[in-house]
Amino acid sequence: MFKWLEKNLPKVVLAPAVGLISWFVYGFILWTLYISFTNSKILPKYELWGFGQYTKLWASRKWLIAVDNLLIFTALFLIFCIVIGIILAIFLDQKIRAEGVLRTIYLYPMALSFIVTGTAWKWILNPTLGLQKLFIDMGFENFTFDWLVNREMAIYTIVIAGVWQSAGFIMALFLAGLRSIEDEIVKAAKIDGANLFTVYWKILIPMMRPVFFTSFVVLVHISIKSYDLIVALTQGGPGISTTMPALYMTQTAFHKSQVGLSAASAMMMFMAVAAVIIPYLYSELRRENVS
Amino acid sequence: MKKILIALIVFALAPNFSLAGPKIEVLHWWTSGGEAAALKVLKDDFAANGGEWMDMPVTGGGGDAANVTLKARIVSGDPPSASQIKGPTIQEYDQEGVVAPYNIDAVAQAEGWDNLLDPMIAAVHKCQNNSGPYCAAPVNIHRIDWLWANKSVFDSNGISVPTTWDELNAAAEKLKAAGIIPFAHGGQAWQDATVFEAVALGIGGNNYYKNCYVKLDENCLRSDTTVKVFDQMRKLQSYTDEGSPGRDWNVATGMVIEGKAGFQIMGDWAKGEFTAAGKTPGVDYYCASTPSNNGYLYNVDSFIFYKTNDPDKQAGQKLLAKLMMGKNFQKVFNLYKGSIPARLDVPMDEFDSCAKTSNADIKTAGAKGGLVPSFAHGMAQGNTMKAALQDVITEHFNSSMSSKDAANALADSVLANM
Amino acid sequence: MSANISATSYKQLEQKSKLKNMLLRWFLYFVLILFASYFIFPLYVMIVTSLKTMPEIRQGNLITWPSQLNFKPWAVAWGGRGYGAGDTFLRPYFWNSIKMVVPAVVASTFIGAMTGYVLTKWRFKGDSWIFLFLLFGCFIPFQAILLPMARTLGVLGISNSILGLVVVHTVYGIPFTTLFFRNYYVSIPNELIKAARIDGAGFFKIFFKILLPISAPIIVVTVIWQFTQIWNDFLFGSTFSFGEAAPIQVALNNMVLSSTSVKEYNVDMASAIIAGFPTLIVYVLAGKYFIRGLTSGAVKG
Amino acid sequence: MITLKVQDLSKNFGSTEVLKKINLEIEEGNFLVLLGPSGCGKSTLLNIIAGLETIDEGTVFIDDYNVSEVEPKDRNIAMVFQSYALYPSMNVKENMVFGLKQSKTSKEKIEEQLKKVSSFLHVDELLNRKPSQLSGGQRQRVAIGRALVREPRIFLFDEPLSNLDAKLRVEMRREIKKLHQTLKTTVVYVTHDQTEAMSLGTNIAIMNHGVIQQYDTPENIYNKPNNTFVADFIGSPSMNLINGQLAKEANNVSFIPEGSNQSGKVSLNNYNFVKSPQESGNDIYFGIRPEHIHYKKTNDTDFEVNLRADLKEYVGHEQIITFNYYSQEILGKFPSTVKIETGQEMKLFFDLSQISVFDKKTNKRI
Repeated sequence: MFKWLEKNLPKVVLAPAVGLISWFVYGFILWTLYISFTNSKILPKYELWGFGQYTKLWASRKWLIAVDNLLIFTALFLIFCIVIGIILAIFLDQKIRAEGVLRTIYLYPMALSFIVTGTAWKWILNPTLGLQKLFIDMGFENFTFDWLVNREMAIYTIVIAGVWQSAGFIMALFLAGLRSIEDEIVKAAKIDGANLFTVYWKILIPMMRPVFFTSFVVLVHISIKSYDLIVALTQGGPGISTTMPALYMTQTAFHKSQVGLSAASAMMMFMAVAAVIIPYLYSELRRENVS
Repeated sequence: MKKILIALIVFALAPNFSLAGPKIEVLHWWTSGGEAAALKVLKDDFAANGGEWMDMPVTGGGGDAANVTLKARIVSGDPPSASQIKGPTIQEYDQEGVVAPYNIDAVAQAEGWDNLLDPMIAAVHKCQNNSGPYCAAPVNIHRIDWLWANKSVFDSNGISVPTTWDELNAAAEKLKAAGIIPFAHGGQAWQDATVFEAVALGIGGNNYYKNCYVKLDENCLRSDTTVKVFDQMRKLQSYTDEGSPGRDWNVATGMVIEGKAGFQIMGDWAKGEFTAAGKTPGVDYYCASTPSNNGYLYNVDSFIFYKTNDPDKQAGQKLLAKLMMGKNFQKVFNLYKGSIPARLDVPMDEFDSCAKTSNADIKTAGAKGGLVPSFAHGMAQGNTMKAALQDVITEHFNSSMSSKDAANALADSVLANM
Repeated sequence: MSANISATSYKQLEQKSKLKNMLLRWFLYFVLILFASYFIFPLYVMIVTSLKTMPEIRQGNLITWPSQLNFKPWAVAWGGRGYGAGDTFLRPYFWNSIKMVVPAVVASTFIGAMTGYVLTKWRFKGDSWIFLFLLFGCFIPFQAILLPMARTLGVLGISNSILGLVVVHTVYGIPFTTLFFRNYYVSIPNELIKAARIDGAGFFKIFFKILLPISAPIIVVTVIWQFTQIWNDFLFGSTFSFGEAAPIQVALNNMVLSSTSVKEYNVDMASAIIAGFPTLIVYVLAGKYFIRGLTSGAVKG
Repeated sequence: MITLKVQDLSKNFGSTEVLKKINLEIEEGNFLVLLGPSGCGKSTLLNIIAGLETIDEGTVFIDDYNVSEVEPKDRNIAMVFQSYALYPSMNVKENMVFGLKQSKTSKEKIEEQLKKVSSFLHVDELLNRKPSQLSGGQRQRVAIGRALVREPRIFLFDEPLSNLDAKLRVEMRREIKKLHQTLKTTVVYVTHDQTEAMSLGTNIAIMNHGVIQQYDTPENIYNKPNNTFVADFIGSPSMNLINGQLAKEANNVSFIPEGSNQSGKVSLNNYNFVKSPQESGNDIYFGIRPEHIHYKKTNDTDFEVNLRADLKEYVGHEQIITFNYYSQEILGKFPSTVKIETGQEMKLFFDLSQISVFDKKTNKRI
């Protein structure tokens, strides 16, 4: 017995984490899967009902809008966070005066929840209260910035606020990545006559692969879960134009008494996430094991 | 390290001590201003009767956040003693078996609630398809179809309170020409729906409203009348300002109070904002019903009482139900809240003119068949159908969707969720 | 690359590069400050608003400095108005949050460190799959699992308790803490472990005496991350706790999102800043160590 | 022609002085080795020559032009790093031509250079591999190749061999030597390894605490160390520095080992003093390398002494013996074929033509 324990101690230590995640993640996914096949309304019911919720889901305009929005949001959110993050990290890496202050400024939004900053953002983006009014008051009479209340553009304001919250963290990741690179590489490039742009673009950024990986994981996770952001800024409006899956899921389950339908939407989310994330995670892990 | 960990766990596990006696845990979202003050009256009453009140406020989204908490509590097998639930949703919870055995029915029978409430209102609070024992208690009756207007704005533009939708449109055009935002509106789904149901009742009439939004008749929903209702919605939308989408309702009310905007269509809780700003009805502002043929959209706030095996909590439920329907609470609470008492025998002399109008109108409406439940506030339909209607209404209001398409979309959405 | 560059051309090169460097630096600072203003703007608006009186907020625009500093909103947000009903203020909830955050951060960090340790230093067949299995937990939208979670907590008898929240936050912290520690420990040479084993140290001794003492950088990163996530959580807090036991974010929400009241934006903003204060302080004070910790391995894939 | 000149160069990092008034000159085609223990400032000096570090005081000239403020890429130099600093995301070919591409060299020229250098260094087969797929020696070749293709005026090497294993190190050392012989390009080479320095350099600058201790040919460094630091640093085992006093009687100058009571007097009459000593009784070090202590007489001037062998270290072709010399430990180095028993006295001969004498106070050669 003791011998067995000694031999398997690492696995035994791993067991609580694996056990907890098995139940709290995978167990719950299975539960959700089951519920998605029932006709649960206001509360979960356990009689099987079939694939009805899925047909209903994909017939729902709101869900289709939510999926579209998620794709738009995730793509823009990823691109902007990473681009801004990289730019800020590179610039901060140039022996900047007051680096500490600037870094803190870029990083602090990560510390605040959107319940806190949502109101401020709502003001800033609102045409009759915020930036637009500010510029008009300053004499720029034709200045318009009404994305928040524009059905077509509102999703982009969510990107603006989302990027605001997360780009600093990506900056931190890249800055850390840059700092952990041997400076001999930079010296070699300098002697080779590469200018700053070339040094970063051709040499350092290609070396940041692991950072891209971490950023991807962090950002996709934020984007899939983005709920507070939407509730604080638009509550899915104007109309239903900024609905996102997490909001849809919450609303259908809790405010619209369609627990079954919500479970179906959750399953679609899980599957989409799995389809995107697992191959990526897997290929990255394999690369790592090979090298 | 380990010792700290253990200490922390023990610390987190430390139980909350409490004494025996009537006990109640109430889930609600009345946390501010008048509502909270009103609720305090109830809490104090409850304490005076030896009870222990465990407050459980969760605000946000007009009860949306509270809904999450409620369901989590029910699923966890430990529902609160009472929560703010109203209309057909009461029946839905009953059908899930979380309300029986109707602990408060005995109180209702002893107090004679059947005689104290309008039969229609009473039925809402009876479980087993509105005809069984009481399982919920009403606290008030809100009227939804109110028009709130800034008197000085109306006066200085030569506008009197409109009695038809055409008059209202004309007034709005006048204000627009004068450079004032005619219609103060918050573009959130529930607010869009609030306006919509007032328009539907006014333009379509009482029977149209009942057919379409109570009975959910498909032909009615696809009818030309619905198209006309959507046309009027489109007009109203053109009277809003560009900052409207996403705006909170009370911000919109503030615009009327400050004279930035002409009028707002909102339930009678808007009065609280006027009162808080020190304004008097008839002097500073108008409160009038939106144009309709003796219509009255009602919305009753009530508390549902869940199944519990704890005798202390059962005692608490009974005590709370009794106090909630008490004459004093019904009066004080509604003075604060802007609504009128659900209980019929509460004297109205302390209420203001708006509440008095409401109290008189509800009787006329009842007699003339215009007393209809609000669907936007979950009185006519359960949450699923409410959402199905709301989604189409808000999408139409915030896009360039044609009225005809909207009417069909409305019918389709209803059918899809039948 | 000719070998004979004349003196004048060296001189020209020198001046050209000096000018170029100067322009580049100006551009650098310009961009950095531009972004800094984008990042600081909302906080500035919040602070300014929290110091204004309500009439001033209604009349002015959002960036003007208050004509007179008004600290009353801060007092109200923290300590209330002094009358009974509907007087939600933050002071009592602060402690609730601490009671929830501290054990959850400690527990999730500890578990993450252990799993990270096993996954890198006691490798076995399929350990990559286990890691993948744990990591996928990052991507669960929490709204989707509230109901089964409620049931689980109910069965365990810890729904509506701080302990329940501690458990929830610990569990959903594990994927992230594991990710951090695993990536850190990967960069620590295996020889260290081998040496310790030859010296007779066992599984736990190696962890506690060898690895943990050199884990400070990654512990800082993990603690900051977890502290922020848990402190800022509203969803679990509002779902699995209530009333006087609620964490500060729920109280803040109750203050800011009250359904019917005259909005006191200055108090709202002051409360928002107060509720965000601990995390803000953590970032300001520990930000340096955060970057250092990340540098020391958290970002290595 | 002087290819590189460093004049009065100083450099501080914060309050620590890393380089103090360094002066150096190197003739075209020479191989300069900067040798010293870690932290002596040799790498900083190299970086300053490369233009990778700024100068606090002083000037750097390349071909008589002041390049102190010139960008590294315009200094006409190439550098090989300790970690090789190959760009991990590029393959060997891309790594090697990167610099040429930056200077907008024509495609034909690039191809030509690449071909020449890669065949010269035998890396033609590796051109499409990534650095991570190369062995240490291969990486080293590529790093050198990257420097070679640019045909610079000066090659800078920053401890290029220290990441290699012993065998490979010797091999690569020889290759670098060959390379220098073939190309005749000026080289500045930083190392902490004296064997490397001795075998490669035409000139060696020994540095310590930011100061050049001696700048000379390898032979002079070995035979005539300027001070005790150099004497001690060069040679393995290091030079024996025996405590004692200087004695002068009439025209005879001699060394009296500490604790010998005049009896062990060693004549210094044949020693080439920097400046003839004037007085007696000064504390001095008598320096003699272990390899200059013989087991049989080779010179008439050899000093004969009987000493007890305390310790024997066998290292293959030779053995290192520790002797007790008036209670001071001194080492001698002998072929392994000589039979020596520990604990026994044996007759030894100090080769007085090879000694160094240092003042104990200043540590300088006298």
